[in-house]
Amino acid sequence: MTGLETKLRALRDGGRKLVVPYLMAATTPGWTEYLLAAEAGGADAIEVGIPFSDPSMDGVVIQRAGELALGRGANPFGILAELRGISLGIPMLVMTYYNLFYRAGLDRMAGMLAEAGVEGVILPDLPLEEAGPWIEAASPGIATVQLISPITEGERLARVVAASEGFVYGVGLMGITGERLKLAETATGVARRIKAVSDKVVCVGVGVSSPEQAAEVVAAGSDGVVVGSALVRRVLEGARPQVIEEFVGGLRSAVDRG
Amino acid sequence: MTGLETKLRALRDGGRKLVVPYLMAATTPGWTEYLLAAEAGGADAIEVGIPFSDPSMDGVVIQRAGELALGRGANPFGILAELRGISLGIPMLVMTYYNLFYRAGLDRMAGMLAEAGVEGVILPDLPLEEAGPWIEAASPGIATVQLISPITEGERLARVVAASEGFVYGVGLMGITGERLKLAETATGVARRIKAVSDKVVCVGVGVSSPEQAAEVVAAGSDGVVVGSALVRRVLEGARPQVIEEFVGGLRSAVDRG
Amino acid sequence: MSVMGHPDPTGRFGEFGGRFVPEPLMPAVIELERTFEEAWADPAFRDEYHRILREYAGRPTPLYHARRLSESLGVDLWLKREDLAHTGSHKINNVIGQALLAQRLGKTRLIAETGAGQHGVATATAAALFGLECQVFMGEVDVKRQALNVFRMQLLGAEVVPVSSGSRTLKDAVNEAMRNWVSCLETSHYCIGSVMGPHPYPYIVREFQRVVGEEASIQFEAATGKSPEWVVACVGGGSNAAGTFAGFVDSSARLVGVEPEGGAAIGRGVVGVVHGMESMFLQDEFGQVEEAQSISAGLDYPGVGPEHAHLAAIGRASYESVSDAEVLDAVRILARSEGIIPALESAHAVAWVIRERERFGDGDSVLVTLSGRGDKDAETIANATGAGL
Amino acid sequence: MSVMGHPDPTGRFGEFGGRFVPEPLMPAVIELERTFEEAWADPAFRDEYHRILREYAGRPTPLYHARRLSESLGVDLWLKREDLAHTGSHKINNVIGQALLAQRLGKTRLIAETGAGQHGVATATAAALFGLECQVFMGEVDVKRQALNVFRMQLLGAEVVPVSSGSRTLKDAVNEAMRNWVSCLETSHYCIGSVMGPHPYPYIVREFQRVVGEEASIQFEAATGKSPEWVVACVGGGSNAAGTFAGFVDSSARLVGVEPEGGAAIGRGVVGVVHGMESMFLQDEFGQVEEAQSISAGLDYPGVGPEHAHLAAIGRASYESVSDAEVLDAVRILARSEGIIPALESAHAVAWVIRERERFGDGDSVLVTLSGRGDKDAETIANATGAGL
Ligand SMILES: Cc1ncc(COP(=O)(O)O)c(C=O)c1O
Ligand SMILES: Cc1ncc(COP(=O)(O)O)c(C=O)c1O
Repeated sequence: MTGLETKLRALRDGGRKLVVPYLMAATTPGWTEYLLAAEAGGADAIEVGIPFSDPSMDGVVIQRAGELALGRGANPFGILAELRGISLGIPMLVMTYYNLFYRAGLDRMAGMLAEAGVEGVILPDLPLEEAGPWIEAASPGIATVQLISPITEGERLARVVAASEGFVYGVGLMGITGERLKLAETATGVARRIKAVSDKVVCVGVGVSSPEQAAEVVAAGSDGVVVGSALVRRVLEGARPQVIEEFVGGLRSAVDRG
Repeated sequence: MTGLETKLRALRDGGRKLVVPYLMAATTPGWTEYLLAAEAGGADAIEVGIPFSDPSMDGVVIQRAGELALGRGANPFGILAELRGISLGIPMLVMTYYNLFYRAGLDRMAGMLAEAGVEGVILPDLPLEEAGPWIEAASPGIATVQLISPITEGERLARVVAASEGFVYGVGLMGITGERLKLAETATGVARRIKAVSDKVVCVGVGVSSPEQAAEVVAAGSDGVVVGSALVRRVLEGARPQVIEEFVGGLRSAVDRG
Repeated sequence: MSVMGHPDPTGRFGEFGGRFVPEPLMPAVIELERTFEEAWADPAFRDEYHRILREYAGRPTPLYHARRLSESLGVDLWLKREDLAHTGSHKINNVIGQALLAQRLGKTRLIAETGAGQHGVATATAAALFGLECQVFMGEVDVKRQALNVFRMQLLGAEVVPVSSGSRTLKDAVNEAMRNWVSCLETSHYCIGSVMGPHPYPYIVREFQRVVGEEASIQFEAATGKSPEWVVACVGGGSNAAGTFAGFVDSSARLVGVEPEGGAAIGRGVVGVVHGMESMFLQDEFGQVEEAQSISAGLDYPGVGPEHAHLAAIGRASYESVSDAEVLDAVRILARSEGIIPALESAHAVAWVIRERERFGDGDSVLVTLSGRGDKDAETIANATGAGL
Repeated sequence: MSVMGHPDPTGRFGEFGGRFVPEPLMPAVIELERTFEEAWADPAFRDEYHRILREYAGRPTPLYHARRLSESLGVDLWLKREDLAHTGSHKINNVIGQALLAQRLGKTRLIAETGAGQHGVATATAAALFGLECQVFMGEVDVKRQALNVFRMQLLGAEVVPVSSGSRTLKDAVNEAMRNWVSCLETSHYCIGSVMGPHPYPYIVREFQRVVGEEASIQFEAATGKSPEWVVACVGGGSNAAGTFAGFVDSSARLVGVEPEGGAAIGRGVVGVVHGMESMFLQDEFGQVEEAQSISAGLDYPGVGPEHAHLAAIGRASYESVSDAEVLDAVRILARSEGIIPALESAHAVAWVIRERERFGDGDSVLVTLSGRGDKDAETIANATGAGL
């Protein structure tokens, strides 16, 4: 069991619903303030996006944030160096695409992530079948979170869930990141299906954008939610860290109310 | 022997070199004045062009004159009516394309030409092989002039020359109507070759544009010259009849000097 | 003389045809006639012609059973796919033949008229293939509406000469080509693009296009075991129709040529003599040739090949017409139901089948020659449908 | 595993390939793999596929001996004429196969990415032919430079979606197509246009393009009694090259893939994982994918199919590159000497042969796959050569 899993299980087992905000790195000079703000708002862990040139699973908001960051000259090493410089009381995960790790070298990247205090990674384009070399380089220091989609089923569902480290990421809908006016039906089903095969911590993300939607997801049995585009959009609109803190706070109280 | 041939032979046999100007009909309201002017300048016969939509053997000058005439609403019947109204002391020929005759009906056209006092026709797109029906309709009142080109040879040369009525039209060059700076070599050869097989009257046209060129052609053995574009260009440039008379006069003296 | 056999010694199909050329051109057309007769009787020449069509031009072109369109129309429809021939239309068949003749005649230069530009492109292509010079005459109006083809001709090394006389379309390009030809007979072959002009052209071009109908007839028989009841092709000058009909004239098929409403030389024309041939032409009461009006540059011609006038006169083929609007509809329908964008010219034949679909008997098969592809027409179609490009 | 045989169970050709797709797509690619394996082993499927290629798409395409160009280059040059295939390139072979798969999968909609628009046109065509809906993703830059193809797709009933993210060319169109696909897996098949993407696509597309090489090999042998010493094809994603090479990989022919200088994924790229595959990509030191720069939209891609990375790694094929200027020269040279206007993509292969002509041994034959025709590129060529259009 990775350190990340231990921490999140403890929270979950203590009855707490998990709020996991996603923020794109390097969108503004003081972007790390957003991480601190998210923590202050009541986040239980935080996902930091490292921008990639070809974010094929992201919607326009996160695409645009990534382009902004890249346009500002961001690179993975610089971002990790900045993460090393801040001190958060909650676990940090990195979310990005596999090529950045591949290019850096897997062992080297694992080392750099660990040094930066990152405890887990989410690589949407690295399915379990291809994850072997990376997991070998990352374990056990860094948890590799697996995704379960609304149509992952049967033997495969059990296998991927079993392999997931840190927590299990339930993808809320068949689609890419981005806010939706209404929660997809699939977002409530996916957690239930994961729960049926495992007692791992489950967080549902993609298409979870508002406190109401977050509450709905946990009410349906998920241990927590991942919220990204709703936050990133605010950052793109020039929101101060305070706004992020308040929005995360809103998620916090919504899931706490249950 | 047609009437036209009798007249031209008489002139030729009297030692006169023939000057045959070509003028496009209906280019201006008073266009028949140009015919009278040509006569006054010393023409021995005159060719009147009836405009056709697709003058495939004509250069730009005569094309443009034809378009001008058609644009003014000219039609073959109207033109022939106007010709009937003028009195020239020299023979008139009509030069045009066969479709206008075909469309009018051959007998009807022959009758209208005769009524208008036209004694001969030149139809460049009606070769001897196809001329039978027309000649039948036109003979003997109207002479059908045949063309001989620089490359008409042997048996064909003899046959076409023999069939030509009125006179034999020697085409001065391999090409379409239009002024040339220099007389083509072929213009001097063609008359000689026709003379070698017949004693018919020979006039050379196409590419004969100036008094000097006219003189060269008759010096080489032709009985006369046909000059078109050089005159029509002057008409298009707005020349008064006087100018046409003078230009024809110039041709007259040039061929007379020999 | 059998129907669609050899023309008579004066170059006539029944009453139509002949050789109305100025005396300076006479030796050239006589020489061409003799050379063609010899060549066409020479197995080596035919072999070479068919070899090039096969290895270079992509023959045989498929005969395609248009199942989805058949179903939606309730007509058993087959398409002879000249759109797949090299350069994009049947025009290549004729120019390969004529370029071989030019070579045999010792000529070093091809001249051609073009409307849609397909014949110009084909001629420029054959010129490049045989290492000949090439000059293409094209009405100014057509130069504008077929810009893609103008560029293709230039890229192929041909000179495109815009013609600004008359209606500035195909008929004037013919005039200009003839004017040019007479001045360079020694070096140049005039490569006429359809079954028109003075004898022997209508005959030569039909023979070089005969491959379309002969292939189609064999292919249809192989696929169905029978002959089609209807054979349909668009008619500009009429070469794709003549080539197609030649393969079926001895069968019981009903032959239908489709003209554009604004250029229906058989439908609305009268007999005359223009461009060297006695045939049907749109003309006024005085014999002045009228301008055709068609959305397709390749059918924008006021005359028709003499053999078609003859087939119409003896009732062996019928000639019908369709409107520009029907043609545009046909383009869209064929594109959407079969994934084939036809040339506007070819779409005339399809449009007629669509309009007349009630007319075909149960079990009748309709074979349509799709003379070319529509890439060249994208801009015209876009403008006509308000799509812009 | 024989060279160019079946990929290994992880979808790898040697070290390259694999299946790097997000979990939501995993069931779809697994289902596609299974369906393809079944279909490809099913004679009825293969018959249907080959029947459509024959009756509809114009196969076999000719193998043409380019005599005049051979003579002027001093190289015995043969061209496999994919430019004569329906829609104007080899892309039709693949989409016909994939549309049949989509049908077998019960899908009612095709989505596709496109660069030059040839794959988009081919997909729109297959969609029309099979009565499927169709949406094509195309970079904004390409929408502009391939306007003719955009119009063709629309006329065929497809929706063209301009992609404004990233470099606004092919790679971004791929991203957008994948984004779309994940949201409509149930109804839609993603019809990838080259030997790229996650397993089984590189394998499927190569198999559907194998017909190019197999035909060419039989045709060359029939014409000459031997095998060519050199086999050359342009490489974007690499489908025409893969299909061609598949027909010759077991012969002694030297296989050459030609990339654009500004998009030489094998020549200047490094190994990475993008678009679902482990292969070679142009990328910076951090792993950000770089924009390719090529005059030809169809080769303007910073990656390459994994099997090519493998063929390069084991030395069975070599990959070379040519400049835009060399490509434009090659277009002109081929047009003027053979009457064939190649696609800018295809002209890369010709350009390499022209540049390297001294390198071929006496008596060597060079077979080049001419993957497509150049009509779509008229405007680009005109602008590049200052001719205007
Ligand atoms: C595709 C196509 N079809 C038909 C025609 C008309 O010619 P014809 O009637 O001689 O076949 C043309 C002429 O340009 C053409 O390009
Ligand atoms: C004519 C042509 N050739 C080649 C290519 C490149 O694709 P591939 O390398 O997959 O053959 C394209 C792509 O659009 C194309 O249109």
